[in-house]
This record gives sequence, C-alpha cells and structure tokens, in this order.
Amino acid sequence: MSKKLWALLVILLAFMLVLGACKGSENSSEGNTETTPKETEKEKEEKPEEKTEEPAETSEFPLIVDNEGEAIKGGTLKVALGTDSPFQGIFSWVLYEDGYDADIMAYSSNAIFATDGDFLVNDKGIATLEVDQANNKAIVKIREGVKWSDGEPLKIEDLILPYLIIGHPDYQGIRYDGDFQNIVGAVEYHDGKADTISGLKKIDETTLEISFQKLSPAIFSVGDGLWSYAEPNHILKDIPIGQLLESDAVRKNPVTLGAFKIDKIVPGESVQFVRNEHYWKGPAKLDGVLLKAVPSTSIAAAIQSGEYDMTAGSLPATKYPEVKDFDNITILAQPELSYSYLGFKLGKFDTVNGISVMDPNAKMGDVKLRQAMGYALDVEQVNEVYYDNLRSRANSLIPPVFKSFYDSSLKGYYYDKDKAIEILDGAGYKDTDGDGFRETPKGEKLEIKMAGMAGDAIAEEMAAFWMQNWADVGLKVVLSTGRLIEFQTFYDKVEVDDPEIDIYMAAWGTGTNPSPAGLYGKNAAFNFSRFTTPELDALLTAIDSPDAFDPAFRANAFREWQEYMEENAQVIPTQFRTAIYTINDRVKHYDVNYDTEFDLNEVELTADAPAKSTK
Amino acid sequence: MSVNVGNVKDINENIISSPPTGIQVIAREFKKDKLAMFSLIGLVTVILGIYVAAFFLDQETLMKVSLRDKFAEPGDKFFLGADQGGRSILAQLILGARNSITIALSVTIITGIFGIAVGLITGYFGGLIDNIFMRIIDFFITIPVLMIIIVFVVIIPKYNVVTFIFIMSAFLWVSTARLVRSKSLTESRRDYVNASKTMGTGDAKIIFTEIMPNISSILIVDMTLSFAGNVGLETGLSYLGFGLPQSVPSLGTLVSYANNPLILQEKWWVWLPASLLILLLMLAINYVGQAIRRSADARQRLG
Amino acid sequence: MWKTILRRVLVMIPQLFVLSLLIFILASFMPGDPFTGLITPESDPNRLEELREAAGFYDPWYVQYYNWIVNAAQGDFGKSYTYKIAVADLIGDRALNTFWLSLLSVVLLYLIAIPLGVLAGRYQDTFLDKTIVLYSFISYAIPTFVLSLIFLFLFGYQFHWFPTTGTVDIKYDQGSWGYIWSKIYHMLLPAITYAILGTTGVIQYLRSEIIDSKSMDYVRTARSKGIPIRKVYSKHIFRNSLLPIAAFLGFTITGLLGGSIFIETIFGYPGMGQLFVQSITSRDYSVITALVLLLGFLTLLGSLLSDIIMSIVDPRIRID
Amino acid sequence: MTGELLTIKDLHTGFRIKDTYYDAVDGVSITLKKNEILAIVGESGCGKSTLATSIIGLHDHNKTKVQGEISYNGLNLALLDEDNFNKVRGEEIGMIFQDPLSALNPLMRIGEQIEEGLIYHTNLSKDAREKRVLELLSQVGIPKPKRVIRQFPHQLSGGMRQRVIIAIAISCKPKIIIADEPTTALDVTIQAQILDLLIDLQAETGAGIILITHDLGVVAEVADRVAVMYAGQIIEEAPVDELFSNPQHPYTRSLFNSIPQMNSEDDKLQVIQGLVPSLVKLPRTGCRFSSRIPWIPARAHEENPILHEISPGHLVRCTCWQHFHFEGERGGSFQ
Repeated sequence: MSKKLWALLVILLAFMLVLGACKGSENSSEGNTETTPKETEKEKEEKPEEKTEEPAETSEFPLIVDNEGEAIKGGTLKVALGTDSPFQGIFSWVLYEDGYDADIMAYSSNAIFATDGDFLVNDKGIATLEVDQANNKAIVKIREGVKWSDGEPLKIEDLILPYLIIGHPDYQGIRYDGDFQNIVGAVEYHDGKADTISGLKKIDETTLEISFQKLSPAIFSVGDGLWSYAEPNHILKDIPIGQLLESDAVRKNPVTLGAFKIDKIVPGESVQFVRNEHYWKGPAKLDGVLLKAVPSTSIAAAIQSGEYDMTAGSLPATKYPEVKDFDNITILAQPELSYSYLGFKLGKFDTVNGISVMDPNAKMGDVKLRQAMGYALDVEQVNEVYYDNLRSRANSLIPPVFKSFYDSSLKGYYYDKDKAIEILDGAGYKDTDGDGFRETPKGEKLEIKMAGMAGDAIAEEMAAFWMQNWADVGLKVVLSTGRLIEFQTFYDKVEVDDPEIDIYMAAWGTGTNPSPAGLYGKNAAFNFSRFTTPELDALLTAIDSPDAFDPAFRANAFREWQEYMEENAQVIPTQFRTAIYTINDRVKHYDVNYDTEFDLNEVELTADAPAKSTK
Repeated sequence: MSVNVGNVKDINENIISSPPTGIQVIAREFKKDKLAMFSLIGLVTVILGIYVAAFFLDQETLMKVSLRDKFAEPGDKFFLGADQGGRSILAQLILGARNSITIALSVTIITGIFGIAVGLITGYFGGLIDNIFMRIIDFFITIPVLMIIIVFVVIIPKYNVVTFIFIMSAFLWVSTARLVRSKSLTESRRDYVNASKTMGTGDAKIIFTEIMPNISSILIVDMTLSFAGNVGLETGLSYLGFGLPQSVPSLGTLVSYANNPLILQEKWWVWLPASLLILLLMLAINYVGQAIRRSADARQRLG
Repeated sequence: MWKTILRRVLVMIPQLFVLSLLIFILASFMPGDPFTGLITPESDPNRLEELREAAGFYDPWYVQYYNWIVNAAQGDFGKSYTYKIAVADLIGDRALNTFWLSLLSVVLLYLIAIPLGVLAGRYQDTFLDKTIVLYSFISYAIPTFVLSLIFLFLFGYQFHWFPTTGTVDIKYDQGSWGYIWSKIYHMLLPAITYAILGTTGVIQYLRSEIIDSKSMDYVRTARSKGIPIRKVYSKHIFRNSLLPIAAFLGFTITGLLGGSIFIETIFGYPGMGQLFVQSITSRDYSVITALVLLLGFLTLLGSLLSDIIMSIVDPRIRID
Repeated sequence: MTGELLTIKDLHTGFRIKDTYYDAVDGVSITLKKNEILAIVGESGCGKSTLATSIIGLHDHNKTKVQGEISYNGLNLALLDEDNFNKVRGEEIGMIFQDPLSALNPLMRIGEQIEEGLIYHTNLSKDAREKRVLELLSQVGIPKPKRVIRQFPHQLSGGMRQRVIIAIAISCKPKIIIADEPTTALDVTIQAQILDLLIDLQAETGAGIILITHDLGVVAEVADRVAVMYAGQIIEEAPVDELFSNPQHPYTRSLFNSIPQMNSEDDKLQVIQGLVPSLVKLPRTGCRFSSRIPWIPARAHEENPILHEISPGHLVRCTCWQHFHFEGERGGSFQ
C-alpha cells in the first residue's frame, strides 16, 4: 500500500523537477560564446557575485542603462505595478494617498517644477520659482504654450486650484497641514471665513505670487506650503470639492500635463496610457504605456518571462536575489530618500501641551547604554547576507542623496562588539547574578523590550538576529508583545508611548525636504523617542532659520545637528537603502538618476516584445 | 458491474452471532483495511516520534539565527538544509509539527468536549435548553469563522499558542455540537432510553453511559475529520500571517516560504518537507477516519 | 412555502444584528486606524488627529455603532477609508468578481467531482475507485496555497497558458464578447485550482451515497423489472444520489466565498477575500464590518437556498 | 395435473467471505407447477430469501456464486448473463418485496415506476402504456388510479404501496411471481387484503407463485404446497394439508409448536433452544439440525441426509424424525 504514497512522492518530485527545469540550466547559457559587447559588459558586472557569492556593492549598479539595437517606431512600454491589492485609482495629486497611485501618475505627471540633484527647484520645469525672502513671498512663473492633454492651455488658475482644493472645508485629505497653513489666508479660507486664499495673487497670465507667514530654505525643496502640481481648472471648477474624489475627472479620465495621458482604466488592475500629443517637451516616441498590477509574489517571474519592461516604482530590495540572475534585464540602483533606525523611548508626549517630556528615570536613559547597543548591532552582516548590500550601514540621519547636507565623514555607529562590551563595562553594567545577562549599575535586572515591525520577508530573522547581537554583549532584549507587530499596531503603540516599548526599530522616508524639525523637534508628535533638549531645538531651528538661506550656513547647521544626534544616540540610524529597478533589454535608454534631465518622452524600444530571460 | 442487492445485512447477522461492540467493529475494520492500518500505525509512530524528538530538542538554540547559513543546502551541517535565518529545517520540522499537531489536537479536544457536551445535553433534554442553544448555534452559523478568527488574532495583544488555540476553539465547536445534537435527539427517542428512564436511571448516567457509547463511532469520525481540518486551518492561517507568531516554528510558516518564487523553485528543502508532512498526515488521518466511518455504517463495511 | 421563506428571512434580521454588533465591537478593539497608515515625516500629526476626530474615532463605540446601524439600515455602509468610495460600491464590484469566480469554480468542481464520485461509487473497491479516493484525499490534504503557487508558476509563468494578473484584458470594451471571454479566461486558473481542491467533499459524498443507494430496496425493485442495468443506474441510483448534491449548491457557494481568502490572495484576484485581508491590514473598519456582515448574510441565504432546492428536488420534503 | 413451470435442481448459492464461498442455499431441489402457490417457510437466515433472489438473479455477482440448475421454459436461469436475464426478469418472473416502504423509489412518481417495466418488455405506445398502468392499478384495487399515477410513494399508505409493488410485479403478466414476505410489514387487516389479492390474481392469470414467508398462518391460508427450509436446505416438503396435519421433521414440528394454541391448557410452549448456526460455522456434513437436538443419539441421523418420500408428495430429510421427541417427552425407540 505504501506504493501509493511513493507514487505521490514521485508526482510531487516531478512537479519540482519541472519547476527546476523551467529555471533552465546555467551551463547552457554559459556555453554561448557569441556574446555581444553588452552581454560581456554585463557578465563583468555579474561575474564576481556568481563566483564568490559575494554580494555586489551598491556602487556597482548603474543609474543609467543604454541598450544596443535600432529603435522601433512607436511601441508600447509594459509596466508592472508590484502590489498585492488593487490600486486605488485616485489620479489627482491633491487627493491621492497611496504610493501606488503616485507611481501610476508618474507617467502622466502634473508636476510643474523640476528639481536638481539636491531636490531644489531649478528652471528646467514648466514653472520657475523666485523667492522674495524679505517679504516672505514666492513668485511662480509658468512657460508659455504649455497645454493640458486635452489641448487647453495651462493657466494660472490651474496653479491656484490645488490650493483652493486642499484648503477647502470639504477637503478630507492629509495635505491641509501645518505647512499649508503657512500660506497667508489659508486658515481663514479653511474655516469658511473667506471665499479664497488671500495669499495667492494672480499677477498676470503667467505669474502667481504666493505670500507666506514665514519662509525657510525648505521653500526651495517645494516645502513651506508651496504646491508643485497643477490641476485642470477648466475641468474641475464645476465639480464640488466634496465630490471630486468620486468624479470621473479624477477616477476615469484625468486631464494631465505629462508625456502620456490615461486612455483606459480597468479599475484596480490596469491602466492604458497613450502618447500626449500636447506634451510641452514634444510628443513621446512611444505609442503608449500599458501598466498592470502584479502580485508581489509573482513579479520576479513576470519580469523573467518578459511580460514587462520594467516596474512602476522600484522593486523591493528583498526581491533582488530573485531577479539578479536574469539575463534579459539591467538592474539600475538609486539611493532611496529614507533610512532605518533604532529608537529609544526616553519620555512621553504631553498631549495637552503638545510637547515631548523626557523621563529622567527612563530605562534607556543612559546614553552609554544606547551607544553600546548601537555598536553591538551587526548591521553590516545583515546588509550583506539579506540585502546584497543594497542597504548599507547608515552613519547619519541624512541620506547620502542630499549631497550638500550629508556628511560622509561622520563616523556613526558601526559593528564593534568589543567596543560595546567596553562601554557597558565602563558604565557599570555587569552580570552580577550570573545568568549571562548584565544588570543595571544599580544591580537591578535589565530586560529591554523591543518593538519590531512585521511585514518584510526577513523581518523575523532580522529581529531575532538583533536580539542575538545584544545577547552577545550581555544585554537581554525581548520582543514587546512576544512577536513582531504589524505596521498599524506598531505605530499605534509607538505613538502613544506604550510602556511595553523600550526600544523600537523603524524607518523614516525623508521626502525631498530633509529638514528634520518635524521628526525630532520638541513639539513634534512624531518625535517618538521623546528626546528633547534646548540644544537640540536650537540646532533644529538653525536648519530652517532665515540665515539658512545661505547654503553654507545650512550645510553647517545640518552637520552640527547630525553630530549632536550621533552623540546622544536617542535614535541610531542603522541602514541607508537603495532602490532597484529592472529595465528590460529592449528599452533603449533609461535613467534613474535624480539629477539628470531624462524624461519619459525620450523612452524608445528596440523590439516588439520584451526580452525573455534564458535563466 | 453488479448491484449489491444480496441480503448483506442478513448475512452479517448470520456470521456474527452476537452484535459486536463499536470498538470491536473498528478493530476488525482496521484489520481488513491494510492501508488504514498502515496509516494508523504510521500516524501514531510519527506523532510519538515527533513528540519524543521535540522533547530532546532545545527550541532556543535551534531557533538561533545564523545569517551565514542562509538557505544552506541539505548536507552535513543541516540534514534537511536551513531556512532564511540559517536555522535547521529538520529541527523546525519536528518542532513545527509538534506545535501544529498540539494546536490541532488541543482544538479538537476542546471543541470535541464542548461540542459533545452541548450536543448531548440539548439533544437529550430538548425543550427550552435545546431552544436556547439552537438559537446560539444558529447565530454561530452566520459567523464567517475564518474572518472572525483573523480579526481576533489582530486584536489580542499578548498573542501566543495558547490564545491561538482558544480563538480557534471558540468558533469551531459549533459543527460538532450540531452533529451530536441531531444524533442524540434520535437516540433519546429510542426504546432503550425510555426503558432506562422508566427504571429511574439518572439523566447524566443515561447520557454518558447509554447514549454516548451508541454514537461513539460517529463522534470518533467527527473528531478525526476535525483534527485534519484543524491542521489545515492552522497552517492556512499561519500562511496568511494570521496564525502563529513567526518565531514559533510551525508547519504553516515553513510552507509559507513557498510564497517566495525563488524558494519555491530552487530551495525545495525549505517548504517541501513540511508540505509533504502535512500531506501525509492528512492522508493518514483521512484513511483512518474512513475506516472508522465504514465501521459506523454497516453498508459500507468491507466484507 | 413563500410564508416559510419570508419567516426565515425575518429570522435572519436579529441574527445579522447580533453579528453586526459583535463585529463592530471587535473592530473597535483593533489597534491602529486607517490614518496610522499615512504616517510620514511630511504628514502633519495634528491633521491626522483632525481627521480621526472627523471620522468619529473618538466617539464611544455605542455612539459609533448607533450612527453606523442607522445608516446601514438605509443601505449606507459608510465610505472606505482606503478607496474613498462608498463601501457598498467597493464591495459590490469585488463581490461580483468573487461571485463569478465562485460560480465558475462550482461549475468546474461539479464537472470534475460528479463523474469521479459516480465512477468511484459504481465501481466500488476496484482499482479505479481506490485511485479516485486517493485523489480526493490528496486534494483535501494538499495545502491550498502550495498547489495554487505551483499552478500559478507552472501554468501562468512557465507555460503561459493563463493570464496571471487582473480580471480582464484592458484591450476589450466592456460588454463585448471578447470582454466576457477575457473575464472567464482570467478566472480560469484560480477556478481550476479551486475546483481541484474542493472536489473532496462532493466525491466522498456522492460515492457513499451511490454505495448506499445500490443496496436500497427500490433499486432491487427496479432490477426485478428486468430493465437494463445502465438504466437502473441512471434513473434510480445516480438520480437519487445526485439530488442531495444539488441541494448542497447553496452551501458550496457560501463555502467557496469563505475560502476565497486564500485563492484570491495568491492569484491576486480582486475579490472579497482579498479585500478582507487588505482591509484588515489597512484597518478599513467600514469595509471589514460590511464584509463580515455580507458573508454572514450569504451564509444564511445559502442555507435557505439549499433548503429550497432540496424541497424542489425531493418530493418528500415540503416547506410549508 | 398441470405441468411444471420451474424446476430447480441441486441449487447452491454461496456468499464469499474472505475468498471462500459459503453456501447459504445448499442443494435445494424443488419444482413449481402452474397455478400453484408454493410456500417456502423457515426462520430468518435459513436461506429462503437467498433462494428467491437466486431464482430471479438479483444476487450480488461479486460476492455470490450460484451453481446448479434453475430451469424455466428450457432455459437454465443460473447460467444466464445479466442482459439475457433481463428478458426473463419482469417479463416472465415478477417479484413482490417485503417492505413496501423502501421498495419504491421515493423520488419517482408511481405511474413512472409501474411503466418502467412496460417500456422494456412490451411494444406499447406511450398512451397504451398509460392505459395499461391505470388498468393495473385498478386490478390491484387502488381507487382513483388517475390521481395515484401522479403521486409519489410517500403520499400512499403501506397497503397501497404494497398494491403498487404487486402491480409492478404483474405488469408484464409474468408466469411466475415470487413474493418475498409480502405481508410481513403490514397491519393484520391489510395483510388479509393483500393475500386475497394474491389469490385473486393467481386465479386470474394462472401464474405460479412462490411465497416466501415465516408466517405459518399465511401459509395455511393461501399455499398449495409447502417447503420448510433450515440452514440452506429443504428439510420437509408436503402439500399444505398434509404438512399441517402431519408434520414430521423435528424442525417443522418445533415450528408448529412455537405457535401458541388458543385452547391449549398447557402454558408451556414446546420449543427447541439454540440458534441457527452461522454460515461460516455451519457443519457441511451430517444432519444440520442435530446440534439442536442433542438428546437424539448420533446414530439416529443419516450420514448424508437426503429427502425421503414418506407419503406421496411428502418429503422429509434425514431419518432423525423417526426418533424425535421434545425434551421431557417420552423417548423414541432408540432408548
């Protein structure tokens, strides 16, 4: 009778063999001697990792790809949107909330400003920005002859409209925030006391003047309440603000300014773009773009089988091992505007007064302990093993992309077990009861509760590894609720200063404005560590002060702040991240650099269908 | 090609001079069905083996992450390879199987005891008690169990194996209770029960010494099937991420590695052993259950 | 009969009411809320608080429940926090997807299971029967997600037999034949997987029903009439065994709806199951509550449907 | 004397239990004549129902083996395959079953169920068939046949259902009707009606009836000839009056003795203790009744008991009857 069970095993093994065979043998492709120059080039890139299993260095990944081959006329770019749930389909920059919608809208962008490598507005976009620092005013000028995708010319009203939407009492989104209230007259308009925002003034057909309560250097990063997208006034003006979200003008046929325009939508699953003949930089070379939502589990397989040319937005770093061997793509890497960090709870947020109050008796109150915990983490090994060095040990709270503000000379925290032990010994943390873990200098048991976020495919292993790292230097760290906490609950607990949390591992995306005031200021609700000192507040104020309009002053302010944060270690940056993009070989040229002028209207294809991987 | 019209019942009565007890029938059924016997022995051996082996394993050491051994292939260091955290698959398989079986078994026993008790009492007494419980059961039937369990898992703050067992049990006793109720309802109307009542035998005694043995084989079938179902539910929930905490080894967690296509295709040692173990466990349970069911139903007996 | 149906429907109302209360209380205990998900350094914590306030999250749960139930009674289940559209509209689309998927699955399931169950029952204890029983056990024992993943990668990505994302190809216009076919084509792989995994119950039930029927007295009567054996099977055994299966239909469909969580999540099929998991993660309370209620309602409806079908196909049973 | 309708010679019907066949009908020879009601009596499990199913070929071919000769109209029914048997079944031999409750398909209308046989055994048109069905229903005494053909079995009473079953059995005017305990499941009053119906039908059609029963009262009322079966064998066969007035085999006598006599002064019934041995344990040689009458010495039994004709038409198996006395009674000549 066990024969049947064997038969069953055979069936299952057969399944596996088929799966394995489909992957193809590596030998056959290596035997192919007719290599084009491009392929040899790629092999060079990939060989080291294949041979030694050594992960690639971030710098080895290109930011730009150029593929050989004659461009075909037109063609459709196939884009995969890696998401496990249908996209929401709110195609309006003032209303959307989900990042996937932004990834989709990128193909039909309404952005009016172009930015440089430091994410500061330059004069290469539809509009230019002039700042009148003395009068707290910004003057926005638009190019002439720019047209919407329906052929209507872009007007100043189209620039004013988004402000009127966000400020409107019926607006339910998150963008009516402190920054927005910085615009003169925004609050009055929101409260219904005014019909319009008094700080917005149409000077002439191409000029808009915006008055602010105060100005900081962030204005150049489109901060301080400045809005960087236009909305088609000729379409939206007749729709009540409260009904915009459900209107066809947002959901089905938005009118846009980008290289492509939306032609057809299957809600939640695919979008068909066609060339925008009115694009101000000239019509795109492609006929269009076809974008489909693909579950994250199968996105690698989809890329491999040549169903898509690229992904909308980046591919998660954990997907890298799945795609690294494919020979039909080039992997581009782009530093992300984010960092991971380890935070220590040092106080509570006084919700009545809206300020952080430090607890002098906090368990993690000893800076030496915090520093030691930073040195004890072997982040380097995790980056290498799990992230193929697509993440690197962070030395600062400013991601390196902000070239002018990031300071590579900062030492930061790095893996040094001996140093951690030395610090702990020196600070009086000793194992007095012989259980293998250190007690506090007062001789009390020390059990540190860590909150970790669930979700990432390797979150579990990482959390276990961190706790092992700390155990190696004699610190007992346990998980707050006995398990990792999923995203919503995590922030719910961290936000209310749950006593079950002593330390937490999280990440911040910085956005294009690196100003840290909103995350570490005394009044900032997001200052989750609740660490606050007058010195810190002074440093933060300096970064956004009028003096900081001087780039040298601001860079220096950033540097001093970074040093102060490193010293106090209330948050210890752990990782900088790199986003990866897979570009199919039939895409002639693609560029993910932040500071080049690459635009989607230039994209060309060299074949009728995306290349398939032989591996 | 033939229709079974022979007086099988007559013959059975002919062969067996005295009506056999439930256990005897079951034992005979197993003797006749080699596959069921094989399954039963295999099941008992595997479960015992897992528990004994798990007893000698130290979960803390085995679950220690060792990054450099990430997805180590089966070999000298790890007999069945290692998972993403460089932890032995074999050890996780044993601990995971123990956890999954313990959970399924606990849930089966809890829901079994509760369901049988409720079913017997409501079926036997009928009337108001029955009415009240039937309303409760009616309500439970409207509950989309899987969804509510997921909601509970999200809510419970200190969430571990024990709470997980209780959450599952809270919603899974209903079908057993319903089955037992309908059986005990018909059984309670039988002559032997009436005879006992007239002789003044206590209700509890009638319920547990007379009715229960008479529906025991149906109970056993129900229990085996719900055991199999619980194994499936536990692994399924773990797969969705609403099951056991990930740090607790579980068959579902191991199988869920297959969610990663790379692992599905190339690192079979991570997910396949657990999948096969589940498959074989379920097959064995089913064959055992089938044999018991046959013994409960004279028409389907083997000879 | 209509009176009974009406009575049964009326009994549903208090049941659904209790269910709604339960799920509402549970949901209010869930940590986090839809706005927690919007946390970025660029979002303003004060604005998040304002939005929470406006959404009524700081009201006591019974106030929230009262507001909700009053609206729900009028068919307004609120707005999805994530999708920003009316819950009824959101679920409507998804439920329709799930419904079609379930229907196709049921059709395929019966297409596979009925012949197998009939064969196994008719040729009881032969090699064929044993093979079918083994198959049915395996299909019961194999974890849903393992088979789904294998099928997806094999037939979707390696052989390209089936599309792997979405519910329809964008190139077809709504309502055209191509559009309908494209919809079915997109459902086929998950439906087949679903059908294969779900056959166990029907096969087992049908098999034992047929074995039972074979020894029924009326089959002997039929044979004594001297009619061909295949007629005895088709007119007496199969017909009588299949009727209860027909009555299962209601339960089967609601069962499939409940089980859609796995299949839809794996195949990325935008139905109710997937929506539920996603709403749990994004704390879209209004959607969670409405989904649980809808499924509870469908379960009741399914059992009512089963009873009605049963009373139609079996002359012995009359609802009155 | 009318001719012989059915002749059974040395019929063995064995059930397979673990690859061995055990004969439940063990060497039965009997004939059925035209216009005759032959009763076969015996306690349950003696093989009488098996005999009936063997004659009409309704045994399970996988688990049962039929050997011997059942000759009807020049055919040996024991050798027929399923297809050929179907030409005999229903058309030449009809069968009436014990339990009218379960013998009708609950999901089929009465009319359909009666009509079914007609479709295969006659060339009647649909209308003609319906006419015939109505005729049959009236023949078996069902009122309002037009309504009944549209009804389902559960809508009829037990007696009505049994009449329907009889209608099915006689639908094609068979020459032989086998009635397997046709009245057991019915009320006494209904029983009498059904028996009267059977007698009437036989008078009308001239069919031979094999009546299987354990009810001696029924036998006395309707049968022409009686065969008594014990453990798969016929142990006594005689015309009904002869058997009732002069039963000889110990088993037959104990059967009669087990009927309480109204006028008997003696409360105590003279019955033989013990059970029919199970099929597997049944001794295959010697007198099968010997174990239940241990006070009769072994030499009183034949080594291979055969049927002895002790008077014309009266056959008795074994010789032990000559020495038999009930326990406690005076012994026979062997003492």
